[in-house]
Amino acid sequence: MEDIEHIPKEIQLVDDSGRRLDGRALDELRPIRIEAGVLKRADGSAYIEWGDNRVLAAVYGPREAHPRHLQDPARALVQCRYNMAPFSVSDRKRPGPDRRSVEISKVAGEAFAAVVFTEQFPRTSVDIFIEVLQADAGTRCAGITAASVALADAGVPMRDLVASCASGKIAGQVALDLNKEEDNFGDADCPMAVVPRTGEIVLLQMDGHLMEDEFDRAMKLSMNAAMKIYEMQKEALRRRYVVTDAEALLEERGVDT
Amino acid sequence: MEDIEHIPKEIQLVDDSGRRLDGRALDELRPIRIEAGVLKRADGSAYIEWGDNRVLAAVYGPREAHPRHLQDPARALVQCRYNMAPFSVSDRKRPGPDRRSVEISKVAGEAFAAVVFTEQFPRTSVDIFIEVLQADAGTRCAGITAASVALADAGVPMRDLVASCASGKIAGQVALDLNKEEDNFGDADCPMAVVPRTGEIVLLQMDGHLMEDEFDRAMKLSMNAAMKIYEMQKEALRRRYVVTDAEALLEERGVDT
Amino acid sequence: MEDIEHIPKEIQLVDDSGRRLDGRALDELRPIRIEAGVLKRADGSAYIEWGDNRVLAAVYGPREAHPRHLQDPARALVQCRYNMAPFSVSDRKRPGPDRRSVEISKVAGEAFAAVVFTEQFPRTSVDIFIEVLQADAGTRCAGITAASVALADAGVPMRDLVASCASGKIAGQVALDLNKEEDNFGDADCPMAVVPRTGEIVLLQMDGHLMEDEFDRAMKLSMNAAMKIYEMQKEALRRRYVVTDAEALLEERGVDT
Amino acid sequence: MSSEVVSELMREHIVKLIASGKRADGREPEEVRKLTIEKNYIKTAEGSARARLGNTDVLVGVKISTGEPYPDTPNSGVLTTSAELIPMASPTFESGPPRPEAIELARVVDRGIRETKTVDMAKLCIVPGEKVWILFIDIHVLDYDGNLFDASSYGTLSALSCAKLPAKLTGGEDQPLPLDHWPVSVTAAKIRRSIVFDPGLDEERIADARLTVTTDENGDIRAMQKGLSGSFSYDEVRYVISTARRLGNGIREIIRA
Amino acid sequence: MSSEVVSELMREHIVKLIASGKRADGREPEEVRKLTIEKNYIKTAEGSARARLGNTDVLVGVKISTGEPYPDTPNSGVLTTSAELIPMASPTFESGPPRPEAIELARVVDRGIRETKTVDMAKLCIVPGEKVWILFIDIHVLDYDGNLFDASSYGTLSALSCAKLPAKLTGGEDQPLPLDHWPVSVTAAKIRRSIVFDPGLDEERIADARLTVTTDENGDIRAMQKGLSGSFSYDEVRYVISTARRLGNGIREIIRA
Amino acid sequence: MSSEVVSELMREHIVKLIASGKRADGREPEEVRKLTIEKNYIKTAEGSARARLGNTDVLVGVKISTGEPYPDTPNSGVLTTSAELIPMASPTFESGPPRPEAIELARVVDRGIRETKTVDMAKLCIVPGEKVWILFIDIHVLDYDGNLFDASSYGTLSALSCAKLPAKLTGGEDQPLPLDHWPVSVTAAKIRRSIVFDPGLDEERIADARLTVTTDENGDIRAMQKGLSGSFSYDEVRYVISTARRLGNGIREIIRA
Repeated sequence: MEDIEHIPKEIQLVDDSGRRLDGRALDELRPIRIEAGVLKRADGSAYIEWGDNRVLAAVYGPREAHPRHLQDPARALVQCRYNMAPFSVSDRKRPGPDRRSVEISKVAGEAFAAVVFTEQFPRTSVDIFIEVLQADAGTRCAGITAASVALADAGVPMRDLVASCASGKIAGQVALDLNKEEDNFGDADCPMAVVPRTGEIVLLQMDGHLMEDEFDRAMKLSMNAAMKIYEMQKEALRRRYVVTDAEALLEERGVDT
Repeated sequence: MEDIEHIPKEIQLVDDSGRRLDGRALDELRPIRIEAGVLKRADGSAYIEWGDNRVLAAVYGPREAHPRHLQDPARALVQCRYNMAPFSVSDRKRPGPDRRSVEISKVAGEAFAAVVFTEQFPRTSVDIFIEVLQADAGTRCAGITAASVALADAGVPMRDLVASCASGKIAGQVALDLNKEEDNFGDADCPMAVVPRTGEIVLLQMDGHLMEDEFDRAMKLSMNAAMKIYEMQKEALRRRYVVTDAEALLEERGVDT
Repeated sequence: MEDIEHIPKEIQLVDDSGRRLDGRALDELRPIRIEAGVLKRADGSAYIEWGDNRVLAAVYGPREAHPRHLQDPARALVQCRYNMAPFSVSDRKRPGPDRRSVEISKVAGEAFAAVVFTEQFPRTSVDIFIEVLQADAGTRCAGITAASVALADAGVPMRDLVASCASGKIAGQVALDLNKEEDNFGDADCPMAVVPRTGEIVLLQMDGHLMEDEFDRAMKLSMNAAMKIYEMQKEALRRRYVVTDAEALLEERGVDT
Repeated sequence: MSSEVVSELMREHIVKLIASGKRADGREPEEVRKLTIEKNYIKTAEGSARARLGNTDVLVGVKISTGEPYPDTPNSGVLTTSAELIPMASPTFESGPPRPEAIELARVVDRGIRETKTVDMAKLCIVPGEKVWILFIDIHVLDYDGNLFDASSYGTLSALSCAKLPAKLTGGEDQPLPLDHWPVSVTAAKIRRSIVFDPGLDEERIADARLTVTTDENGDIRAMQKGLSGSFSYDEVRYVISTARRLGNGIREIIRA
Repeated sequence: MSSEVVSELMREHIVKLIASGKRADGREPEEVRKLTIEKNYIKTAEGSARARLGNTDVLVGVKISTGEPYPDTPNSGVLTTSAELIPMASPTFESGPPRPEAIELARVVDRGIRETKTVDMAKLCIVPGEKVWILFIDIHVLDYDGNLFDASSYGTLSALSCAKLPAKLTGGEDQPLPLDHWPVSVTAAKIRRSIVFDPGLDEERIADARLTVTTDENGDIRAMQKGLSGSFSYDEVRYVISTARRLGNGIREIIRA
Repeated sequence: MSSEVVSELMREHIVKLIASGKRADGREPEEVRKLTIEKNYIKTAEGSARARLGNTDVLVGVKISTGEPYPDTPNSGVLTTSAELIPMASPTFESGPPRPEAIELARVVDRGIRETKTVDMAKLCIVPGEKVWILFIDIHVLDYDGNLFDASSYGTLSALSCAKLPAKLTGGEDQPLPLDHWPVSVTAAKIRRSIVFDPGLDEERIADARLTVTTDENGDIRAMQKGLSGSFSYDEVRYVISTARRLGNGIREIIRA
């Protein structure tokens, strides 16, 4: 409350040379780093740093769904819980799900249900947990991107990974991957998630104000970015397996890893 | 809060000629209109306008009671949920049951359990929903009256309908069917519900201050009114069946209804 | 809030002759009175007055544990619910468990699980209820002491009773059984519960500041006190059985008890 | 209550007895159980009473503080009544948020106090619109052997009758709470065609209908509540009212003593 | 929804029909059901509308009061949107706190109003930082026959369009709510490879994916939400957008009428 | 925890090993796992640390704001500690309100900070009775491999040791939090007749009793908590205390580093 007066009335989000406040071009992603297999207890896990976002994802399952009356005799349930740590935002968030988290959990879970071979595991649930440790806009995309790697790390059979990214509009221009300041003072935000191999859109949300051609440009930016993110996801999984293989090799030879 | 000062200290609820603020005589009901079969999804439904009260009632069942441990192997459960829409009162009501609604739901459910042939449907529940859309005192009586029609519309076997009405005391005089202003500034209110054919009282509540002869007069007013309401209930059901029959007839002949 | 200013900055909790504000010596318990079998519905019960604490304890079971999925096929669950009545403290406490009550319930339940022969009653639960009616510090020790008598009164097979007492530090000196004022202005509090016959410690908590020799002295005070309390517990049970026998005798002879 | 099985034989036995004008515990149909009142039972409450009606045992505490009035009643004190059916009191009571039974109990007791103007709420105003006395009535049921409505009502009136407005919050001397009326409730249970008063637990369990009538020292009716899924004829209601008035006089003497 | 079984035959029938460009109720794929709007349906609300889309029946009330603004938007009014899927409306709706479906519904409708700047929130400021208009939008679903998103959105816009800022809270005359835009949502369902608009209940139940697109009077995109566990291709998204814009124009006329 | 089955063989294996002075992971009985602390892990928190104790992984954030003091401590800052056992961290953790395990964890960590006067709460007063510093400590358990008490305690102390009072709320420079003590907890598990320190998950699951002892830099005892349904002899308690003091010194160095 005390620093309200410091909020500038107008922020020049894009300078005359087309650079954004953090120096990025309009079609430039923030730096992304993904690591697979970071937790011991979970069946699969991944950690992502995406700009100033820090997000952990973990997967348990397929495991027996309970309570029992939720079990689907024809397929696995894919359940997602998106959660923000109380200290992940500037004003402490009360623990437990708020309405925003409930909605994101729902649409993210539906996105993953589109790629998991659920028919192979009737009566089970695949439980996906996304924990936002530090937030800077774009946490749902970061979380979905990480959770997708965690699903692969858990060995859950899927048609493909899911890659997620947002584009929006700032200072009247379409831009990729808004950070917090841009999200607060921008005109529109449009997160999406895609199955990279087929281009199928499994998550799509938008609010703000976009003309049709702006929407087209935003989607193109997001699609291109998703392909880059897909490569990072696969790279993270490759590193994970290489490490694991090397460890297995050393262990076999009695070397303490 | 702002209009507290406008609350008159003294309201003359009954004028010298025995007329009330809305022009009614002491033994006069507000205008009542009942319509049966107003919802598509519910097994039975009814809508009632009773003065400025607008109340919907719906019935589902007999259907399997769940959770299972609530099932009664000897009879059907009769469960009632009385609820006020947030916009039905002058100060917005928070969604969800408050203590008043819980109590009304309980006594209304007990009133209906007195007439439904519950032994015919063991392990099931008959679920009655009363939604107050616009409130002006007397909503429980209006709701019970409508729900009774909805039960009949659903084809739930009953000994009889239940008709409900309140009487009270205003300006020292016993009066039928208090409206909101009379309820706020009156001396007593006594809602009841009755099985018209037998005169059995299945709901009775009272608060305020009544001498024994005043109570007798109030009950007499309510009993008489209940008989009139009973006729309106039956009339609404008759209209419903006539309409349904006519529609069935037209449909049979291929006419789009 | 209004009487904050009346809180003395410094209270002399122990006078020069080693007497405390209520006249007790440092190693002196408050007066304790225990009565067994005080409730009709519960399988076992006890009432304790311990200084200005007034606590009721009741036991139900072993009875079928529910919900079923909580049942342990190898042993009985021992569940304890410690609760403070809203009027038991100076500022009214909202009904329902707060975090403090949840923790005390947990550690008290674990203490009783150490003495009950749980293997004899698989799939059941032994439910212990402690209700603090009037609180003056030391309610958990009073409650555990009473609940132990209630368990015996219920005929639950146990290795021994559990006796409980606290010691702490006030005005730099180790003291037995702190009352509310001493607890508020003291330096440390250390409640414990013990199996008198074996000296096993089944509950131990501490907060504040104690040097190791102070802790030793505090434990010695508590251990000695627990032995006295144990005698009072057994005495209460003896009185209970005597009364019961006498009543049974009189009843047999047709005398109205 | 339904979860607890009373054997069919027991049920038949009680019904047969009652039909012949007798009761299982030897009472006459219009005979209430022994009432014992202990006022000022709890030091930490501004008013309190333990009421034992036969083996039904209820502890009522009144906590009094100061605070802001409700905006729509700026010249009135605030009164809140809660009832907890703690699991100590009966194997059928469970922990958790209050169920409809507890809510109905609290509301019926509350109306018996509030609508009867037992406490003159206008006298509980300290500074209009700013500071008023706030009363919390907490009904703590310790042992449940039937007829909680009456036991709770007696405990509440007794606790109010000895409550003090604490001087420490406003200066001056402690003042007794201004009581203007002595409303006393009497509850009847209808079992098949018979009516008994102050039903015990076994009677309550098999009762078809229940009627609680609260009358004041002038014999006027102040509150009524019908419950359970049976019905009363109008003549039965009148019989219950006149009997309640007569029995109420005796009970009022015990409470005022 | 999954708990309610649509027979496999029914499913196949609908799929086959839709694949051949037909629908079970005779509509064309791009044909929406009949929309009926009744504005000012509820007297106790400052704005209200009952929207019937086919047999889907939604009542929306807008309650308006004054209060403090949020600290981070001291010059803006406050808008809160809630949706209740009351059990009256469908056998699959249950009482209790809002489920993810209800939360998603409320949030999508809310974004369709808030992010489109439909209501000029700056004009709802009375005294900056101190007193602003507070709007509660409550969506009360009465009868559920598919496509709640659109029915609720139409009801909400209609209720806002007739809402009045009540003069009694600020003096002067009642003022209409300042509406700057007329955003209209249109929802498409994808069933296997076909897309239909304004899905009915049976269609919704078997749909693979859902896409809601909100466009304004200029044809600009204002909000989107994809749901369910299927996917859309980019071309399908573009097709839905342009169809939503076209259909939206017709619906907007009905709402503005 | 009980829901997760450790095979009987595993149990016997561990018990046998421990009885012979060995542990499944090769540690000595008095050997703690490797502790790694990363301070300032989270930008959005005023203080934070990730503590890894073997594979147990805990992230603690400290959020600091200003607000009103509690009325009974007008000259003190406010400290609140919460712990979330998020389902990411273990298959046995579930979403929902905190269970007794999480509440006990938060309260034991809280006492270890509060009662030891680790943070000088008097220095957190800005304007007596009006404005003080408010600290929220949130313990976020990421990976659960046993001994959460110690890992959480180390994470909390580390997060506090690097926390800054943010100047933006009061002007001036960011100030480090005034820490007066460095209390370190050490937890022992008793398995049959043996005692091991820093129990891993498999040890914790089969442990009979648990004892956590917090000592400060002077070797004084600051907090204790016994848990689980077994018991300790007095000699065992003394042994745990002295070992905790010795092990605590090494851990304190890592945290202060």
